[in-house]
Amino acid sequence: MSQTITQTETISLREAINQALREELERDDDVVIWGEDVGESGHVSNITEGLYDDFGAERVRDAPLAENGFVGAGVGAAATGLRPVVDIMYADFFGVACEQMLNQMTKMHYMFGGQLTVPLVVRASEGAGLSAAAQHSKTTHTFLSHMTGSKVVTPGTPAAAKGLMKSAIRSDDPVFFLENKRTYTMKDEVPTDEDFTVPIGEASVERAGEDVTVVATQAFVGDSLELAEQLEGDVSVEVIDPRSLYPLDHETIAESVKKTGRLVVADESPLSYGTHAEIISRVNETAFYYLDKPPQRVGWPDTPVPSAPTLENEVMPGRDELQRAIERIA
Amino acid sequence: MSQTITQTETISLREAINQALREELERDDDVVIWGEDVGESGHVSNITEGLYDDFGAERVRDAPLAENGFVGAGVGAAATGLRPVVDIMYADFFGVACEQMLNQMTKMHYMFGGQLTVPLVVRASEGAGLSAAAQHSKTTHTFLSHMTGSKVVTPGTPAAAKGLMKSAIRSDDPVFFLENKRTYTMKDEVPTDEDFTVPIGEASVERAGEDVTVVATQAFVGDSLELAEQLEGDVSVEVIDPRSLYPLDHETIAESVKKTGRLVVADESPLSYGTHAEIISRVNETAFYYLDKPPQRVGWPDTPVPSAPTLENEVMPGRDELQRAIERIA
Amino acid sequence: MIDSPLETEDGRVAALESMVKLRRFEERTSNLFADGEIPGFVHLYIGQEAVAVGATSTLDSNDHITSTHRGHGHCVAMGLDPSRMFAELMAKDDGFCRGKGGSMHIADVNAGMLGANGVVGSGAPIATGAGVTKKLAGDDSVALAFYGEGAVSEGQVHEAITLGAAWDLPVIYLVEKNNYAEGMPAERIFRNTDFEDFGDAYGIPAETVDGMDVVDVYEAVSDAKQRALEGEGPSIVVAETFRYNPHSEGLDMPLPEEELEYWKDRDAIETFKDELIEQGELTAEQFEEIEDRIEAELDEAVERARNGEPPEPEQAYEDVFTEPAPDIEYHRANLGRDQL
Amino acid sequence: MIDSPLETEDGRVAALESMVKLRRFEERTSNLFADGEIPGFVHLYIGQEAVAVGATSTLDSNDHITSTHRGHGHCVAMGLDPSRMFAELMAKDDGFCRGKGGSMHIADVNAGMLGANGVVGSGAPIATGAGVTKKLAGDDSVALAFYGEGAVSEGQVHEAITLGAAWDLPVIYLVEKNNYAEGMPAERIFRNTDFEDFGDAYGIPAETVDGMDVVDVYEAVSDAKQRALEGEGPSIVVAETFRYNPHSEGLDMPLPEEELEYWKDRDAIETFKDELIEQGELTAEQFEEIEDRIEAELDEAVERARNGEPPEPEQAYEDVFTEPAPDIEYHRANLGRDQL
Ligand SMILES: Cc1ncc(C[n+]2csc(CCOP(=O)(O)OP(=O)(O)O)c2C)c(N)n1
Ligand SMILES: Cc1ncc(C[n+]2csc(CCOP(=O)(O)OP(=O)(O)O)c2C)c(N)n1
Ligand SMILES: [Mg+2]
Ligand SMILES: [Mg+2]
Repeated sequence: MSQTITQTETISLREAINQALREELERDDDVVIWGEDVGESGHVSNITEGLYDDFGAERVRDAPLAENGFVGAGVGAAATGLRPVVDIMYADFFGVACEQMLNQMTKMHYMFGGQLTVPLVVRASEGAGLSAAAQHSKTTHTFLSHMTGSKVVTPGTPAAAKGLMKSAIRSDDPVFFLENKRTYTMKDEVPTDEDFTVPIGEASVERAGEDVTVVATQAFVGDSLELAEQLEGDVSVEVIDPRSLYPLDHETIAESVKKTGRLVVADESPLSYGTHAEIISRVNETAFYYLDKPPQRVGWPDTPVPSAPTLENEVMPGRDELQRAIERIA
Repeated sequence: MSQTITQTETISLREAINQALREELERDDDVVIWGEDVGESGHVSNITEGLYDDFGAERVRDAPLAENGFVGAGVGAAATGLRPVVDIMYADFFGVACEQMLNQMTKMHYMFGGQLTVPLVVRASEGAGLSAAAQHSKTTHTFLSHMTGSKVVTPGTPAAAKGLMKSAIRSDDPVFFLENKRTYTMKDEVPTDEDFTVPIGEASVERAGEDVTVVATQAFVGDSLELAEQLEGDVSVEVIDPRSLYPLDHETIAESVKKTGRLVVADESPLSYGTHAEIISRVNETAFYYLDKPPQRVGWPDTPVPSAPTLENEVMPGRDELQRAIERIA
Repeated sequence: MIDSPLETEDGRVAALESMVKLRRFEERTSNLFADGEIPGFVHLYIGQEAVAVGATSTLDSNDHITSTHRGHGHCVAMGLDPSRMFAELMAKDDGFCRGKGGSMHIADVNAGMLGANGVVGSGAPIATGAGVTKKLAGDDSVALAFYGEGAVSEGQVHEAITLGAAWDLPVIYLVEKNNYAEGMPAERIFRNTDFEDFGDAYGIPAETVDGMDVVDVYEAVSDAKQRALEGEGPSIVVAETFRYNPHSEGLDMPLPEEELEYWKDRDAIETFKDELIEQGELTAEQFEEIEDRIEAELDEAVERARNGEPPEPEQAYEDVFTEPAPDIEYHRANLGRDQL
Repeated sequence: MIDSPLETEDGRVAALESMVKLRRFEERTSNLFADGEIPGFVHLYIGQEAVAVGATSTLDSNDHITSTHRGHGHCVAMGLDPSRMFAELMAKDDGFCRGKGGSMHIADVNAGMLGANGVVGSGAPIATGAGVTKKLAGDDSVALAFYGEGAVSEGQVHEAITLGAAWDLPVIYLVEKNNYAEGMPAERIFRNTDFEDFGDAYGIPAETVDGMDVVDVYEAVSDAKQRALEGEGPSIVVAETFRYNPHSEGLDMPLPEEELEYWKDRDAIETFKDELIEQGELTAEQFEEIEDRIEAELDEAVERARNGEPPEPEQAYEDVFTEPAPDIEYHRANLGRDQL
């Protein structure tokens, strides 16, 4: 983190997002939240806990099951002056809200020649690991990053989550905010200063190293840091969390690869046409002659997500695959 | 093309698809077609011309404007014995049909442990060049190739279009069939044999060369072939049409790069997180030590598609960009 | 599907038995979940038994249903083997989906059960498509889509019914109105909760029935099926019911105590049992025998499932396609590779 | 938006004038398209003028509309500068979207016009969201969504109305029922084409009006607006009308001649003009003057647009974000690079 941090507290990523929402609701009356069960009855992932009680039904609003409708309403509200944060619960439901994301939210500013802005944040939780099967476990951040016309953030730490959510809400551009389910309980130091934000579009070198660059997203950030500690002595691993996938700060990544000559990209997306490939291509374009070994991808091997733990564990990429990938080129 | 071709005729890509549909409707009573205006009143791109008259309203069916509904109906019909070809007109409307593609069509066979098959083809036309702006000009094949659970084909020639459509309809797996608008009028030799098919998952070396491998999709296939002719003498260009993006025949591509040491990928998708990146990553994995120069990407530079010709021409990737990319590394 | 229709004494007793089985199945599921024997998200059907049983009692072996995230009841009512259902819930290889689906995706294609579905509303278009197959086959069968009242606002459900109506398909759209979508009462997310009013809009018959009364449900769905088979197209049936458990197991979203009491007083099983006893179609002893039989059957089913093996990890790579999947094998090999 | 409401003589004449302007605008558009001066897909509004003019005559400067692929009429009726509209159609930098939108995306945010929309149905959720802003602001304004009857089957429209109704929003959902969606007559794709029947289902008022009668449209929309401002939530208005041109210019999908004749006999402009003359609110000479003024204004508008410059190619990279877009510049530089 590049900022000078004065005071911090240790909270979970879930709490970090909740805090960010609360602070922004307080700071700016135009900030509103809606989605299914975000309000009175309580969010299924507790992200909006307490907000309904403190800000009321007009600002923290329960929505009918009508995702394209209420994401579209987010677009219309943003275009006319509000700053909505819309919750589509599981990222897999991207399917039912896709049109308003693909053709409206991310295109309006451009299609209308810059006449209006769409300061809308769409949130969802991503990822496998809960035996929730193919329709409640996907990652969608590669889709969203390929969409054109929006920013896409995927925090790997509580501090990044808080700082990026605040930046996302303050951004005049549409932002997709993707939270990995397995990171919700991750605890770490988070600045308490209400002015703390993390700029969208800056990668963070979470750990310096000399031998291998690991670009890791979401839960892989924690995994990589642990693994790096464990491998210390054998391999010196540099860990980079891009934090935002669009814009993608490839300079920081290229800088690192120029030093290490070796790249592993660890991200939970399906491997084919996944986030990994973009990062590898940027490095091919910016640091090709520095690459000593073939870049390695750690991700989901293109199956839908199965429910049984034996199956899910088999296909879910994790520390073992990451370690093998590092050792393969170290 | 690896098949021995006895007789051919010269037809357009549009006619090739129409022929394939007709032949399969004739061959198999389970084949049905539906979509908006595919029937009585005539398809906006003339793809289904004459089929309603010859096969009737039950097999060539006009649908209400309800894309998720009728793609989902395709899933249900396929799961119970039909082989539907569903037309969503412009690929941009993927947005309104996304849920049934993302979570049903491509997942059912897996989620149900292989109990049933979903022999469904979803067709759409892709691409810019008609001043039709951001909502009628997108490519979606990268999204679809990343989805897991379906095959994705993107023919670059009339022969491939016909042969792949027939294979798609006969496939027991769901297939997305993406036609580039600018290729509809492309004319070329197409085998007349009704048994002619093109296997899904085999790339085609459309032109042999020694110096640079160009992997080109859709309209870029024709562009690349023309350009290769023009550069002959200076640079010897090998042109490969992957034809299917999923499965992706990276062996044929790697084979070629091992010979040339140089790779250009030309595809109309937005560059970030696009099809190019996957092809480059596969080559990194399979032929890294053969690459003499950084692989080059030719694609859409991440803007939405603007309508004015001056703007669209500026951002639309074409022969100039391709030529520059080839010359950069040749 | 039970063998004889609800017009006969046998049919009625069979329906009662089926309802009891649904509930006992779910009680076991609840315990297994609490004990950590079932992973994933689990939504129980307890309270709504009359809907699944009444509706599926109208069906024949060539009919099809689509279901929801709350699908166990529909499965048991369609006659699916409870042991293979428990096996699926418990992530075993003997499960209907061989462990790939879990609670939200149990399917048994041979029984006409086209799957539970984790995306609210997505079953309705699929049932509609099954209706096209049936119409073209002309085989006198119907498709029935179950969905909750929360799904009424989903665009897909609207599209599916529009399609079914425009194409005159033999489909029944069955709304299980338990008045809550997760924690949200229907009144908070709908201005009008008389969902049968959509019938006029779509130009198809719609009827609201007492979803705690298995005969009432049966009759309305029978009528709808009759119309469908006569080529009159689809119908909507709204069944008013209630769920007794939280939205999903383990979730802390309690239902209002008073409302719960109101519905429990009208419990479908208790009411129907009392009615059958009163009418002399069943004795208390016979009912006990039925219960004992079901308990034994289900205990054995749990045991069998519990003793089953989980799927082999490698099976995760199968069934993505009907053919070998080269890209999957490619990535798998890369991930597993120790050296370049 | 015209200045004085249709209850006054001035208002009625202004409405007639506005309708004439819509038609003359589109006639020019048709010619310009035929002459190759307009690229892209172009859907004309000719025939439907009474709907746009009647509806927008109820609106004030803080109200908003969303429009469709067939949006020129809504734009002119909202008072958008025809010259900048032609400029957008002719791909000039002076166009409302500076050439980025074209026919299907003309917008003028200052005039409350939130854009034509190329995806059928997508405007309805957006208008609904504008309704949330209005409700929170409490500024006595409304949002109005125009859409064709073909859009009634789109899931999004259903979702938008459900939302507007549940949240009590000041929104008007206006169906322009011209009876065709591209080549498909409404009867082929809907079982019931009385779309006002959806009002009951959503629990909101719905009314069908003669879309060839500008006063009829005006009154129904006025009533709907009144209700919205009184906090009673949204309404549906169905306006029965017809388009005289093919679905889009250049497309070979002719409408049935007889049907066309029927509607042309009831032409909104002719009828209203005759009525005003008959009632002594207008003379034939005055009408001619109006026409001449409009012709002159539009000729000048075309000329101005024609003489404008196209946008600079580099502008294509602007307006994706409100901030500099590093990835776009990165790819752009790579594509344009001659050497490594
Ligand atoms: C498209 C979609 N949106 C949201 C969810 C999350 N979710 C699962 S069940 C449910 C409530 C469904 O309510 P209802 O349809 O009434 O069924 P019930 O749970 O009452 O049986 C919600 C919001 C989902 N699975 N799919
Ligand atoms: C979601 C979507 N589906 C299909 C289309 C293609 N399309 C454009 S206009 C149109 C017909 C629309 O009919 P209607 O809503 O009645 O409007 P009208 O053209 O009659 O004004 C269709 C099918 C589209 N633009 N968007
Ligand atoms: Mg419910
Ligand atoms: Mg119409």
